Amino acid sequence: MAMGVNTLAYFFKETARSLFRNTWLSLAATGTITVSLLILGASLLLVINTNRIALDLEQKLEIRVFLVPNLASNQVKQLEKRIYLVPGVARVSFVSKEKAMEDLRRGLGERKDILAGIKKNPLPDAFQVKMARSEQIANAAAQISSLPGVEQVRYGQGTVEKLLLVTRWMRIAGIIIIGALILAALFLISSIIRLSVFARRQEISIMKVLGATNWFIRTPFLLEGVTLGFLGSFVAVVILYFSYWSFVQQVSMFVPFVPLVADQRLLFNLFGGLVGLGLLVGMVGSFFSVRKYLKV
Amino acid sequence: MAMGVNTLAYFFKETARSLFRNTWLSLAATGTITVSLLILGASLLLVINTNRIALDLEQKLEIRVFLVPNLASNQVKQLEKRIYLVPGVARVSFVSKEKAMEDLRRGLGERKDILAGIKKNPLPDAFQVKMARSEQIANAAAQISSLPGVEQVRYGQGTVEKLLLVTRWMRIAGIIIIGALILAALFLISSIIRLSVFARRQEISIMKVLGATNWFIRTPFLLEGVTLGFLGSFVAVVILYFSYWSFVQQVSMFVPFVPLVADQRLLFNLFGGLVGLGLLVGMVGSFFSVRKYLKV
Amino acid sequence: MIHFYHVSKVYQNGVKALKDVTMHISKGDFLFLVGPSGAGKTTLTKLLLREELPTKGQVIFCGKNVARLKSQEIPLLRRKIGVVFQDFRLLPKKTVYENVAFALEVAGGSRQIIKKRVPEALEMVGLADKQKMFPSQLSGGEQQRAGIARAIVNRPLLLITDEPTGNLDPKTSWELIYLLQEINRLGTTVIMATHAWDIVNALKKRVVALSGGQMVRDEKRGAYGYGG
Amino acid sequence: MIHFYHVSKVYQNGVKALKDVTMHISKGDFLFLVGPSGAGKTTLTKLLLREELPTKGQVIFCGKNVARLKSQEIPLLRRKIGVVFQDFRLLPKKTVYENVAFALEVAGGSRQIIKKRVPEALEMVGLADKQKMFPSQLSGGEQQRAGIARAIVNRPLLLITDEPTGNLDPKTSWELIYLLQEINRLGTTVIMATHAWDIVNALKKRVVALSGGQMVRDEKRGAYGYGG
Ligand SMILES: Nc1ncnc2c1ncn2[C@@H]1O[C@H](COP(=O)(O)OP(=O)(O)OP(=O)(O)O)[C@@H](O)[C@H]1O
Ligand SMILES: Nc1ncnc2c1ncn2[C@@H]1O[C@H](COP(=O)(O)OP(=O)(O)OP(=O)(O)O)[C@@H](O)[C@H]1O
Ligand SMILES: [Mg+2]
Ligand SMILES: [Mg+2]
Repeated sequence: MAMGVNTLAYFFKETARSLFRNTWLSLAATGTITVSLLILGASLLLVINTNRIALDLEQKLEIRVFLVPNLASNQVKQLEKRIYLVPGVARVSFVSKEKAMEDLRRGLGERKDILAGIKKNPLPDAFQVKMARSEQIANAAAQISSLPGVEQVRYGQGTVEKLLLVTRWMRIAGIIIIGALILAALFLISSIIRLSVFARRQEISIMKVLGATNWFIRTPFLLEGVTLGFLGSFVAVVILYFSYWSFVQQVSMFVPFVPLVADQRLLFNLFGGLVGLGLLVGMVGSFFSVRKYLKV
Repeated sequence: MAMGVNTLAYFFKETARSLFRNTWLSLAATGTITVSLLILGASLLLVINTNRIALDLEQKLEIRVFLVPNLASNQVKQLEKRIYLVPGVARVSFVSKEKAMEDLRRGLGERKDILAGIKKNPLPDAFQVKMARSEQIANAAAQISSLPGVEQVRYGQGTVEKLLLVTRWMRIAGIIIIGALILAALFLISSIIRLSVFARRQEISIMKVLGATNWFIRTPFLLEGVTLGFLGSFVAVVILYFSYWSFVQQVSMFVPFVPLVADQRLLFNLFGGLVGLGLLVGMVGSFFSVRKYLKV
Repeated sequence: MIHFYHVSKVYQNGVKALKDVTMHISKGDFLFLVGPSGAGKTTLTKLLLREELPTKGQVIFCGKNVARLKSQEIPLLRRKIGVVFQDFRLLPKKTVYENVAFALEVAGGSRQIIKKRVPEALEMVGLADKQKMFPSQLSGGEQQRAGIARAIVNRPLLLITDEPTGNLDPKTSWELIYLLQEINRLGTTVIMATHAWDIVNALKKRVVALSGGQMVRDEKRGAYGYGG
Repeated sequence: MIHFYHVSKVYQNGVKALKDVTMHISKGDFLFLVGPSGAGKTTLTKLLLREELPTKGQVIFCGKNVARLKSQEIPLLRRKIGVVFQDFRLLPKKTVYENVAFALEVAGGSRQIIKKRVPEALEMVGLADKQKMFPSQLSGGEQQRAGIARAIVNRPLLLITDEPTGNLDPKTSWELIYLLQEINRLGTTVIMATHAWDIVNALKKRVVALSGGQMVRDEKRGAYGYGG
């Protein structure tokens, strides 16, 4: 569409006027966008952090590989290399039986007198294996146990499976929740925009009959939608930003061992995405709402 | 207000007509109520279940009370009674040193050979104490440790505090989230209702000038608000009910060790409360929205 | 029945719509309100309906100061007055029948009364065959007649008609005038704000003329005109 | 310039608003459209504006079949036609000035043109002092005149005025008629649907009469009337 300077000026003047003369509509729409995106954003942060905590727990998982007694040191080296080749293994470290006894003693704490009567160290040498992908822990353990020189493999069978099940469930639930919330936000925002256009359908039909093109009528509505979308999502993001940081601070003060996401880059992307979503829904919502009344 | 049968009939006719002739408004309002209450209800269920899981973890906490060696059996009885009197204690059970050795042996599993060289059982007799209120565990432990006949008290110092901090934090966060979500739902629902009344402000002012009393104008709007509130919240509750039960089933199948709330009575109250909230907001929202345009 | 004492009306934006109007209307009067566009005719009727409050002076209706009515008395006042609005003010979501019935429902009319009187009123204005249509489906004159039917259906004490023939052809206009005279003969006071000089001149009824907010003429058996 | 060939219009609810109307209007004509309330006058103008489509027959404007216009041609058609709507159709959120300016903005008029022509048009209809008011703050006649100013401001090829004097006093009505005649003399075709028999009779212009949707009369220098 060819567009003169006059038309462009008209669009901006028109958008500003409409926003101010329909104060109430503007406020309701902005508020709805803010509330919807606040809920969405807060849930996203919740899901991201739950995932982060789950990952943290998973990363504490390890496989303990007990060796056949009296293995030659080159056999041990050989075995270490082979363990590295097992899919999913990230790090392997050797734990001598002396070190293991030490650990056991420390673990028993004040009851370590139990071990007083023992002369010969009955514990075996072992490898401590960290996984890169914790889901593969059971498979890796099975493979490692069949390697030569391995007597036994231990990784908290049972408990680990439980933990992994729970974290996997939480991830799936998180995706479903976020998906549903995005749909909900879209519905709420587009409802309020459609209703605010509906309240002005008469005006649209008058404009139409005076010879205004569809784009001429639509553009101020689109700009209005974009402005409301931006304002609404901006307010949401500012609120989210400050409450999340004060939340992170509170947590780091009172429950410091709970690992929260405080990665500026990630948060920046997240907040940017929310603003983008607000803009987009505002624009697309206005587009389709107006279209409905343009068929005159 | 005295009200004839005619007026009453008018109100119902009027409400039904308005709902059907403003199909679009009715759908948007119902949808908004449904979505808002779905989010609120789902979050309530989430918070309730997190609390339940936290409680479950807390209930697994216990204090182990080690006794001075060679205590007379009446002294042990005496001590048990005194422990019962400590605030917050729910249950006390005696663990003899033989039983303790047995447990230790079982705990060491295949490494129980370590204990082979030990002739005399070095472990003390002990009480295992369950708490009614887990927050009091540290206090109770301190009190118990000062009782005569107690050598030492152990309750997973450190870890337990962490767990309790986290669960307390989650409870506070849950209350804040639910409070915020209730406000959000109120805002969203009342916005959509206000906007749908706004779209009909002209009609209200015409009715006013024709000599309709405020109540005469308002009642159909109130009934409409109640109907929309009921429909919207009913749909929300039905969706919640079925998805929650299928969720509970999935969980009990795949992660059976996670305890979920499946108490029919509690859920009934919860869902009833949601419907009540929908009705109330629909009615109160309509009341105030209409009032704004009644001042003609 | 109606008294205006030194009534002035200044709208919020400073427009002086009425200036020191004093006038009396007795029960059973038939009064033409004439004057150029913007003279204050509609404003005068709005004061009677308490749609607007006078800035100065008193408007008395049936012995009561309209501005001092308690809020629950206002609907009662309005039900005594039938109004044909210049801009019709039909309820867009109601059919013609429902629009007319509404004036009765507001006053708590029984179903039998509604079923009897609404078709009667529609018949009088010639809209019997359009009763199921919505206002947006009517021609300008038909909308105006629907408004007239609504104003007369509950047999008001006072009938205010603001430019009731603006969208009507001469024949229909005269039928309406006969109808208003008939209603007037049965005891209803009628105020008709109009620009239809031919009708005013033919009827030789009382004429009150406004110009620029001032009352410039009040004649018992007058003709159309407002000096200047 | 305008041709109606056997045009019929049946509304969705079955009302037959126009029946087999054939009529030609040349450039520069001044035409009165008369007929009783509900005769189909407004419907006829709606067909020209393509607000409604004919059920049968063709409406030709400037050589083009209005019903067959592509959707991007419709705004161009409408900008060539100035319309005073029977129900005014002013934009409620715009002031009088903005309402009139809108007709120019729609057509992409420059700021200078707007600044020059809008006050001119408001002056012509006598609304210069009300330009900052919103439609809801105007009297009936003032709203009507705002609609007239909007219709003439972009100097259309065709001017359709639907009952333009319904809310105007005789003096203002005649001023408007002189204005329309002046505009007509400058080359604009004028169609005026009206019930003002005195004006029609005095002007002795072309009169087309509709009744019950049928064209019952088309006279070069006619008087008011529609047979029956
Ligand atoms: N709500 C309002 N706010 C501000 N000014 C108003 C309002 N209503 C009317 N006016 C102004 O008051 C004056 C009188 O208006 P009113 O409607 O009473 O005129 P009228 O005699 O009915 O004219 P008409 O014959 O054109 O209907 C006009 O100049 C108008 O602009
Ligand atoms: N949108 C519509 N839907 C259904 N019927 C309609 C619609 N618009 C008009 N009509 C009917 O079509 C007929 C002609 O209407 P039209 O508005 O053309 O009359 P008119 O000649 O302009 O009358 P008036 O002088 O009263 O304005 C009327 O009977 C009316 O009820
Ligand atoms: Mg008026
Ligand atoms: Mg018409």
